[in-house]
Amino acid sequence: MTGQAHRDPFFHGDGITLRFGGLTALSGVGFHVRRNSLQAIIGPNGAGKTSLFNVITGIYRMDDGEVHLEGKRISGLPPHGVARHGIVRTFQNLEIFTNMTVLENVLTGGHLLVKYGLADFFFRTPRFFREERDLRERAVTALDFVGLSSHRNLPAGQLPFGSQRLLEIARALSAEPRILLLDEPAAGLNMKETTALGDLIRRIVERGITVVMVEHDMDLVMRISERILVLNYGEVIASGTPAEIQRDPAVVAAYLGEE
Amino acid sequence: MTAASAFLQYVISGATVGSTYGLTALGFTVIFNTTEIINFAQGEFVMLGGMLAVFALRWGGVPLPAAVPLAVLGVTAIGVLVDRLTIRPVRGRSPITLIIITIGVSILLRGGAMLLFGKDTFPLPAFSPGGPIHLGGATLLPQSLWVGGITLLTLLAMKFFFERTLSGKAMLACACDRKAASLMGIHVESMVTLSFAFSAMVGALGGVILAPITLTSYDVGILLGLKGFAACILGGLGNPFGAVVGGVILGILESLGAGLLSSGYKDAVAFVILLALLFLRPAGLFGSSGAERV
Amino acid sequence: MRVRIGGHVTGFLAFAAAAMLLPFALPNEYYLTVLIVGGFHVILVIGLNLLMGFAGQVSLGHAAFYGLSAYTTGILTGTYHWPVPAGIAAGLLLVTAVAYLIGLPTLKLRGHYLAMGTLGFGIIVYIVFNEATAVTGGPSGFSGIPKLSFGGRVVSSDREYYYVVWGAALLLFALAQNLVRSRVGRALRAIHTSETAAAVLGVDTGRYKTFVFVLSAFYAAVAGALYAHYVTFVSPGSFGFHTSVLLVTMVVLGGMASLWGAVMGALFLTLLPEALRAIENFDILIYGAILVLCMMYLPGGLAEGARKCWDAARSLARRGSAGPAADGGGPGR
Amino acid sequence: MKGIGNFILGALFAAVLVFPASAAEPIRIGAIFSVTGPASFLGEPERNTAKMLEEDINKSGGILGRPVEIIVYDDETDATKAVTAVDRLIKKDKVVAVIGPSTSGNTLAIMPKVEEAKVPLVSCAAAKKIVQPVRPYVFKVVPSDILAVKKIFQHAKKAGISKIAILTASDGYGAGGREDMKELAPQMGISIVADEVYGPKDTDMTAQLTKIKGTDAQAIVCWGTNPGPAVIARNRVQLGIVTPLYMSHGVASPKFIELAGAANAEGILLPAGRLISEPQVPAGQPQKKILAAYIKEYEAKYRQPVSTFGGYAYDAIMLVVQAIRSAKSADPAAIRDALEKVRGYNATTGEFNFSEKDHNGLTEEAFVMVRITKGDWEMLK
Repeated sequence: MTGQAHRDPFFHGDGITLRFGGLTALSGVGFHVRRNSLQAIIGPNGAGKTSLFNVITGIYRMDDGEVHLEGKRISGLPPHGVARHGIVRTFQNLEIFTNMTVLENVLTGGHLLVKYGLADFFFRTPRFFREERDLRERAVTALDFVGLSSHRNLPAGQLPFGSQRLLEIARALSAEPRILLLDEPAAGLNMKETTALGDLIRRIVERGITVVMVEHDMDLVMRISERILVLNYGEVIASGTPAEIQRDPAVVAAYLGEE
Repeated sequence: MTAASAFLQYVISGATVGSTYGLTALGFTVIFNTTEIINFAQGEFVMLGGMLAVFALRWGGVPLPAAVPLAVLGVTAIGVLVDRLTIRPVRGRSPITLIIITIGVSILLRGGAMLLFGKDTFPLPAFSPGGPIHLGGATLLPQSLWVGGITLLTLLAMKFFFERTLSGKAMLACACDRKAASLMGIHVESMVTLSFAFSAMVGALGGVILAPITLTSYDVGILLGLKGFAACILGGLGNPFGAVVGGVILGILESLGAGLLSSGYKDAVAFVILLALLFLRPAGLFGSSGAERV
Repeated sequence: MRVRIGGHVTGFLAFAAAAMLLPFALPNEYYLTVLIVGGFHVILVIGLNLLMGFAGQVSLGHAAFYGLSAYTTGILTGTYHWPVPAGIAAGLLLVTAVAYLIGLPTLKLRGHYLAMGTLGFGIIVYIVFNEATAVTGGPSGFSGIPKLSFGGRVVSSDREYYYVVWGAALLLFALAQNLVRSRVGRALRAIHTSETAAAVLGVDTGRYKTFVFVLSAFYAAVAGALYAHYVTFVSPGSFGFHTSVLLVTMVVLGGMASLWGAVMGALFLTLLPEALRAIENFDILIYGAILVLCMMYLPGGLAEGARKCWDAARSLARRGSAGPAADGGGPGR
Repeated sequence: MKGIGNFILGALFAAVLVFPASAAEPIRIGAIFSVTGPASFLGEPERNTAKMLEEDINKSGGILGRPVEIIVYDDETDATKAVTAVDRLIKKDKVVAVIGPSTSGNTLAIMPKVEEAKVPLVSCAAAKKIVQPVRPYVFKVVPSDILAVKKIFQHAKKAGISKIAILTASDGYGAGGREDMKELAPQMGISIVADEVYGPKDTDMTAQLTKIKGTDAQAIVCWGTNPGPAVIARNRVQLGIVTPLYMSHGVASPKFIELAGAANAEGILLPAGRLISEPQVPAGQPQKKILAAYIKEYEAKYRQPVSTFGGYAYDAIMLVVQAIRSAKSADPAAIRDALEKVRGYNATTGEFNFSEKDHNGLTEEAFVMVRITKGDWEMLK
């Protein structure tokens, strides 16, 4: 780990271990992410990439290790607790709310930003209208940001696959997260969509959101990520800039097998 | 009547009634394994088993050894009809909608039986004559041996079918992923019809072997359906072995509850224990609680 | 800040007006009784629809909450002569508490296991009604419950009771509509499709599921209290497994995740048996057949059927007044 | 092919109902029976009897020159449905009197409605609470269970029995019997050593009987209606229990013997109305003529043996018809007053003597003890 990461440990995890019965999905994984950066996580299938996301967001309970955000410990919290600290994720195989419209999906994303209570929504107080209107504006902006605002009243289930991916990102953005975890956002997209996705992710980072992306599409990873973490069989085998990673023998071996 | 023989008596009679809960639960499992539907008309298949046998005797004058298989075949045909007329046309609908359809079907079957066979209760002669058998202070009807034997045979047949035959595996595949199964060349719709036929057959078998002990009428299906569903859950949904064992355990729990605690609260006792087990093992005794794959 | 009157508000006001004027259009008071019972079912089914249709948590034991409230207020006002409002309040409180306690462990279960958990709870409560003879009057029920009264003023006539019941139903419908069109409503629907995704967005799914479970039990309790002081008699048979299944059928037949569907489903399955009453013997067959056919050919329930008719009518009307060229716009056009 | 008979019959009635062909304004009598649901075996014979009597009365010129229409509704053994049914009868069909319901629970549910509307109700249910305290507009034709209990206890005392076990169904009928037995036993020097309950639809009672076998009970009294008691009779023989077994008048029908099997029913004692033991009723007995006529016509028309419950409907309807004739008016209040003045009226259940204080009008004479021997009823003196 290069020294530079230690000076600003915005978001970091140490010694993360996760076991499913006999199988060890993650052992002793550590990571450091600088504020407002774009970190990618790569590794062959089954390396534990998604498990790491599941552990960070509290869907799985880690057997050992800790995760800190700006000094505050967030490991051990349930998913909705982790979300309160501004960490939101998308899913590898799309978990959009098909029983709602595109706009309603994104409104749900902003769930934590609205504070009105029982009395407000039951008796329609001015606070309810005000907060709902603000949320609605934020949702429309998030949809504009990903270019879906024209489909806002369509049932989410009717969107084509590529747009559903963008919807999930828009939904995450409307929560105004500090850290956005993207789980294989480019999976199933064609060349044109992947390039557009790369620009979108850059624009997200420029908005001040730290992005951590699990991804297989090497062109995309190498093109837009500032640092890369490589996992294999649940262990970290390399970490560094795209250039360093491309030359790292351990990574080449893991991916291409021994010469 | 020592306490021990009383206890043995509770267990024996509990196991006998429990076996029918098990057979009904097996019927639930077969359909659940193929379609993820809980078939609320399962209790009616059990009722029709007993009633068709009774009326094959009365109207058709058919002797018992012929009436029983005839009844089971008849109900199997009804099972296929139910699938063809109500479930197949609405393939792929959400499980809750299909469950309500099976509720409608159970009302139809019950109403039809009431109109055709009337509202009275009917006895069915025992399969083999002879008085009760004495076993360590407790007594057992010969018919209970038939109940235990047939239940065991059916369970083994079901386990063999699901684990060792191709169509058995095909049926399981349909439940896991309908699209993938059809891509593998499995004709999903006929598998579902087969599952309804099997569950109707198993249910009718349960109805026919129990009728000589407990009499039958057009509305015995409701309580049996309820207990069969509970047995299914107790054993772990989708697990044939769990279904039958769950049924027998439920029957014994009820019998012990009545004998040792209070006969009025016997069903309550059985359900309290069932719920406690459910809270401890949310996927039933033998069910596998798969972690949610995200 | 111009508050845009949503289509849903005008729809609600129209329905409310119709409900208030209906008694004057009825040929005789028998229909009032049927509509009062329909009102109980509407309140029950709105609550259950929030739980099942919106949040996706099936409950096969909701008649127990309906019964617990009816018995509590019945016994407190009948045996212990509490004033009626106090009896009702006690019933509502008890049901809310019981629902909370039952909800915590039960809602950890999913799908068919949750159905079994609620089913088991419903049966246990039914057995207690049957067996605790000293308190509940046992299987032949409990009579002598006083009529509904507020501060000395007794609601005696069916017509007055109709307005009390449908007043409550309309108020609870409006509250449900406000709930559904808020962040809580969206959170519940999110839980229905993917609990994990909802949790990741900050929805405390456990707390929300318990909230909607307790709320739907509260709705059932209101219906139970109104039932007890109308029939002035309660018996276990009215609150057993059969009733819980009927309520679930009303929700699904009416249309999941649709409050209008809840109203339609409840009224349809209350009026249908009454209409079939004249046909002896076959009414049960026709009832079963209608249920199966509706579920087969109206996947979204009566609500979807109504919406389709509404859209068709509107497009027909629009085409009719669209312009001189249109030749009356037959539906086939 | 009797099931099919019902089928066609139902269609016929549906048609008849739709086209009532009568000139003068018919006298409408309402009836609520549990034709479906758990108590359906009560409601079916009651409805059949009502339809039969409607035809007979109209064939013999109706009442006061006007035809009679008996409108029967099925409450499906559900209290809420009974309430909507009674409102439909009173407010929509404008009936002059209401017969039924079949169960005690549903009767209690609709009593407030009939009192409010001042329309006389003649219930076919047994519970004492229906006529205690006496309500002006509520009558009952079924002899109170306590009279049957008294008959059983008298017989048991004569046989030197002082310790009994009771096994009752957890439904309206069973709970009523249990209450009366627990009330009357101490008064007659009998102690209840076991108090067990079973579910009306339960299919196995060996646990309860095994528990009773462990007590020093000298007799078992089972209070319930089919199929429970038949299963109990079978379980008793299976467990080799020889303690004498008393049943309630609820099972007083040939159906019970058929279900239990003659061997298992051997020696069972029960109080029965005269309807069931009619063949052994001496010729001179006042009810003999009515019983014979009712049985002959019912069994010819429906090809089913008569049941005690059908007899209750017969008595209730004939009492109302009798009251209309003696009051010479179909006004509900007049019918009520006439009903209260009924004295010495012989019907299938017994001799009715109503009064302001007694709206049941029967004594334990309505019952006679019978023993089941070789599959048939034997009347005990």
